[in-house]
Amino acid sequence: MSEQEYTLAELMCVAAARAFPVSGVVMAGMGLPMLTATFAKLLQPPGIVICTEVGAFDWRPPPDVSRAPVGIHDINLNDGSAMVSDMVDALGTLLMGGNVDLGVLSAAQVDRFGNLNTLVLGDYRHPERRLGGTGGNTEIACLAKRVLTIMPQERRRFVERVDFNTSPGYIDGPGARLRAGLPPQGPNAVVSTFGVFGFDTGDGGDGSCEMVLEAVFPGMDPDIVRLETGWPLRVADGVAEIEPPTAEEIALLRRLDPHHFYLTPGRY
Amino acid sequence: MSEQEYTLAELMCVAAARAFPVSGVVMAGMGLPMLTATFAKLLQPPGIVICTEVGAFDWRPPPDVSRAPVGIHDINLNDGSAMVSDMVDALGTLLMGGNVDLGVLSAAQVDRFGNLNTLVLGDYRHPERRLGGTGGNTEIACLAKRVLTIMPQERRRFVERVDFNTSPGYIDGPGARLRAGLPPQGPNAVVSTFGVFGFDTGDGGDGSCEMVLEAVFPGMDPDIVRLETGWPLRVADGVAEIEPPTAEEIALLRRLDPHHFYLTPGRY
Amino acid sequence: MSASKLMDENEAVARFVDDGDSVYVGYTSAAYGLCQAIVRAGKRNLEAIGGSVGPQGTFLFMGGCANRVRAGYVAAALRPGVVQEMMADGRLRFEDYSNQGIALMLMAGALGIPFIPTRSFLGTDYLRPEFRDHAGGFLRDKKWAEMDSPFDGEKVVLLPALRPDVAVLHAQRADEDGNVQVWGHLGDARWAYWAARKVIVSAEEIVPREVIAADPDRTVTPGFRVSAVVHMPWGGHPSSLVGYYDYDYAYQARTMSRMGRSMEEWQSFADEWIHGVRDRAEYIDHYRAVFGAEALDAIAVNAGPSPIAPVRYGYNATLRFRM
Amino acid sequence: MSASKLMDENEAVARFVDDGDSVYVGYTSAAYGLCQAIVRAGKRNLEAIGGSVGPQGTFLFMGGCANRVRAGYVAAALRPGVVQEMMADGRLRFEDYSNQGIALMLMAGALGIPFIPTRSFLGTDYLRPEFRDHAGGFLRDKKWAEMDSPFDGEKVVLLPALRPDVAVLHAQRADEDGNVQVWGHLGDARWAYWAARKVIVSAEEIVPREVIAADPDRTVTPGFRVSAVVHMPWGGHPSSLVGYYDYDYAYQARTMSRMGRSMEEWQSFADEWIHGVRDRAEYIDHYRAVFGAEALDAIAVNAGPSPIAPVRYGYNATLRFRM
Repeated sequence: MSEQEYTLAELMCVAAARAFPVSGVVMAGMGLPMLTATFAKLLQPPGIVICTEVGAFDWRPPPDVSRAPVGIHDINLNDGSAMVSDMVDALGTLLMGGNVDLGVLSAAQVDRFGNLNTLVLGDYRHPERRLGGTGGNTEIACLAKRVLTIMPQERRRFVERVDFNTSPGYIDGPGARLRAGLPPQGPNAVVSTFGVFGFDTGDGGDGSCEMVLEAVFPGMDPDIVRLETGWPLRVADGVAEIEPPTAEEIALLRRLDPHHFYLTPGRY
Repeated sequence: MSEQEYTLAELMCVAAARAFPVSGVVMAGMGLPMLTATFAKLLQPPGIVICTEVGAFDWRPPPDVSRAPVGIHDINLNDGSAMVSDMVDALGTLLMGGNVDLGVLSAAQVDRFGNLNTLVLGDYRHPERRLGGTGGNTEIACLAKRVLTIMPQERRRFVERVDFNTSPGYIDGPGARLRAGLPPQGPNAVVSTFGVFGFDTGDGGDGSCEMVLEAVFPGMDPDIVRLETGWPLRVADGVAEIEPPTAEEIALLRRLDPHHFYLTPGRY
Repeated sequence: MSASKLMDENEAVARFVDDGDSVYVGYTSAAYGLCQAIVRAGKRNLEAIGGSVGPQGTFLFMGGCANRVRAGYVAAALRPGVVQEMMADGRLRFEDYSNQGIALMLMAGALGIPFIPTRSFLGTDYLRPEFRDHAGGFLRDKKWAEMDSPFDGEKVVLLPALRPDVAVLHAQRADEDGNVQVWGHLGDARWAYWAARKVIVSAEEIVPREVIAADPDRTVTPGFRVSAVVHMPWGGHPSSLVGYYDYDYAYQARTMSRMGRSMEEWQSFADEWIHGVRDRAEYIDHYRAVFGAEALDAIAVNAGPSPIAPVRYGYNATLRFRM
Repeated sequence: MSASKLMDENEAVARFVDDGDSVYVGYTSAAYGLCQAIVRAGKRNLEAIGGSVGPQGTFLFMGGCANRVRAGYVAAALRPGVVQEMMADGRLRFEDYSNQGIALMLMAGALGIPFIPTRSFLGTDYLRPEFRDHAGGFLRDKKWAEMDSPFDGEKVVLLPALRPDVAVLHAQRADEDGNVQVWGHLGDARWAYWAARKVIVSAEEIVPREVIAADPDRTVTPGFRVSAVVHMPWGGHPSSLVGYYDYDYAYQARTMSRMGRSMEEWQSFADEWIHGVRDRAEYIDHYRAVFGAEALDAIAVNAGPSPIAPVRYGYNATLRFRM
């Protein structure tokens, strides 16, 4: 497909879905993460198990599903789930119990070490702007085995250090999660409006833990990505270019968002 | 009814049921307590709410109920319950949350201050005899607002101090429950094979907290009760004599125990 | 049992919501009709509680009823507007937790234990003391504590138990004793039912106890813990209720999207949809008058499963004990 | 999703019960057929766990499979016999808790938190240090701890989280992915399903996923946490299963009442009812051969309610977002 035929939001979903593991328990937050999880589940081999923090377990969208869930409270999540229960079962038992393989999140800010901010811009005590809040973002970042973050990229969103770390990535570098009492995490990824980032965790977890640009969207120049990143961004050797979405992928995505709730052109 | 027409176990059930409050949440242990609770619920105004530690809430025995539950796991407790759930809801949320007005228990030993022992006879580390264990007896004694204990009386069972305090009554006297971190309790009662006992908690909870014989079964001499009590038993002034069971009470009790599971003649 | 707990929403709020109460409002069992009754009754000095506090909580903030919020997510604060201003200038005090945090705190409250440990929040800025004791807060050193497990040395955050004075919840069905049945994903409402000292439930349907008792696994709280039951069809509108109706996004976009921007916009909304009606029945009448008699059909359920295999709660009534 | 988890009980035990494992056996979802398969397989050095450990646990003690027990009630110790002797002479080590204690400990294990507070046990002799560190025990300072709440100074007992290596449970129905549905009072099994690292379920019926997904509130654990599913009619016999069969007291009185008195009595029982059959199907065949083809009718359910009002998990598939 040529660039004109899909939006940036669609491209982000496709790139993020391709970054999904082939199998495992996925817990996705509201917005593009939930849409992406639904999309990935319909595209991929059946090993992805979708669960929500509100209490749906192993949701399998019916083949003719009329929409991806609008948020995590959508009552259509009861149709196709093997179990429905409550938030303690989901965020307590499932997540805290160590059963979530991938968390899919969004945030207002991300930093060099993959920490997220969902709460406030500026100083918490005298903020420039208050946000809705973290919801389940904090615990998914704390306790999921790996995290994929989907968010638009701007210099004020990709910052050296988040204004308020609601959702720990690698905190301030190697070993910090263990020192804080958290389980290790990763490999993680960020999908922005420009491309896909990984983290230098090394093979044995002994890397620098900082974000690295691994692939860019079609036609995107890594130097532009650097410009919209608030720290000296590392770019992987031989940075790849993402394959454009296929017509089938875009058709499926649009079917899942019939009212352009997520994919409004120009939203990103 | 004359004495020959009912057994001691039947008399205990009747006396215990009469000691029930008119309304409130009741949690009864297995054995005579569960039978008594069922019996009381069918006899009395409808304010008694029966719940079990296994997870039945507001069980109302159908008018034609074929048997009282044989133990607290009896699956007939699902017929007539407004809710069924699990043990954390029952012993955690309901009981620990402060919602149980009366616990009905049994035990191998009781002492002067109403403490119970359900675990072991003799020293715990080198016991004369090991018992089945406390089940939910401990938490009901710790956390129910009042406790009614039904158990046969012998000198080796009514002891100055229980061999192992599994289930606190007033521990070692006034103020001891609060010092231990427990909510206050009472008024409590014990129904034995000889009569009915209360505790001297005083009007404002400032009594001696010791067990007092308040009423005896028909024809029973308080001196006999003293003989089968392992400490100098206080007897209330003007100790009453329990009214014999009515023919209707005995008929209902026997209908609830059609196989003499609890009420085997000679068992007590 | 006791006398029927059935009453209308205005009586339920008058009797069981007191000025100063902390009120669980939540998200998934959103009791829009009850929250609107609270605004109509002019209750004051309330605290709104929920893992997430949905737009029905916005009514309480904008309506001057609630001046405190304890939540992981506040829909009213999502976009710039009056609630953000209230949080900045101290008119609305707040304590930020998370969905899991509030859910666990409600569970601890229900369990009657003073706190519950979590491994969430570790490594975050929530634990920085200067943020715990922020000027807009109201919990200070009652907000959380940290400790190492005495069993394995593992770090945990202790969250204090939370027992709302009252919970307002919307449900599929209840009986007049207050036994409530809910199905579908429950969010943190499952523990709010048990944690709150007073529980007010609005339900789409009032059914005989026999319906409840024939499927007791669906009951989420026994009636003796419930203070009031309100028969209220469409009581969750414009939120959704599994098996009854879906989100009314169109209504939200048309009537509610601007209500948080200014007090004037709020007053306009409230005059029409809260103060302009006596109860939820009139609200629905008004809805039909404005949008057409058939407009609610657009959100009625038209897909989704129902049980296709029976269950039975059977036992043997003629059981013998010996062969 | 993955390949079917259906297998027979002997394969399930061979693959998922390892010597040395701690095994939740419990009381209300008593998996008699699975426990008998464990005895047949000759597993060793197991620990039996449950708020109460029912007579199926007795099989594990008498059969030489389990040499540790962590429970609030041990049916095998109720009357004098071999198990009381084993507890006295150290062959069976034990840690005494209570029903609530074990239930909360399983919940803490499921929640992934290292401990949970309770107000039970306060004022009891369980908390005396000389009883905590008793010679027959195996937990010592990992058994419990005491502390004052940092929020209100209230005393609590901290109980350590409990994650059994494996849980064996009997259920009404499951699908081949391991999604399990149970109804009726659940005891501590509700949290054992979530706490155990491996879960083996025997079920009266294996149903298609569609049956499960049409009533997802009845599911007690999602299939991805389940290791093996065994189709096993009468798998809970001689215990009861809501909706299927009641306690077989007559069988228990006739065959099991003496099995704990001596190893000879045990061997006689085990030779006939455990080692003498290959699986639960043969056990039931043998039952019928001994007691008559119709004998099981005496415990079949013949009373009790079924749901009398429908529920629906519906939503709106044609929902519009703007008017």
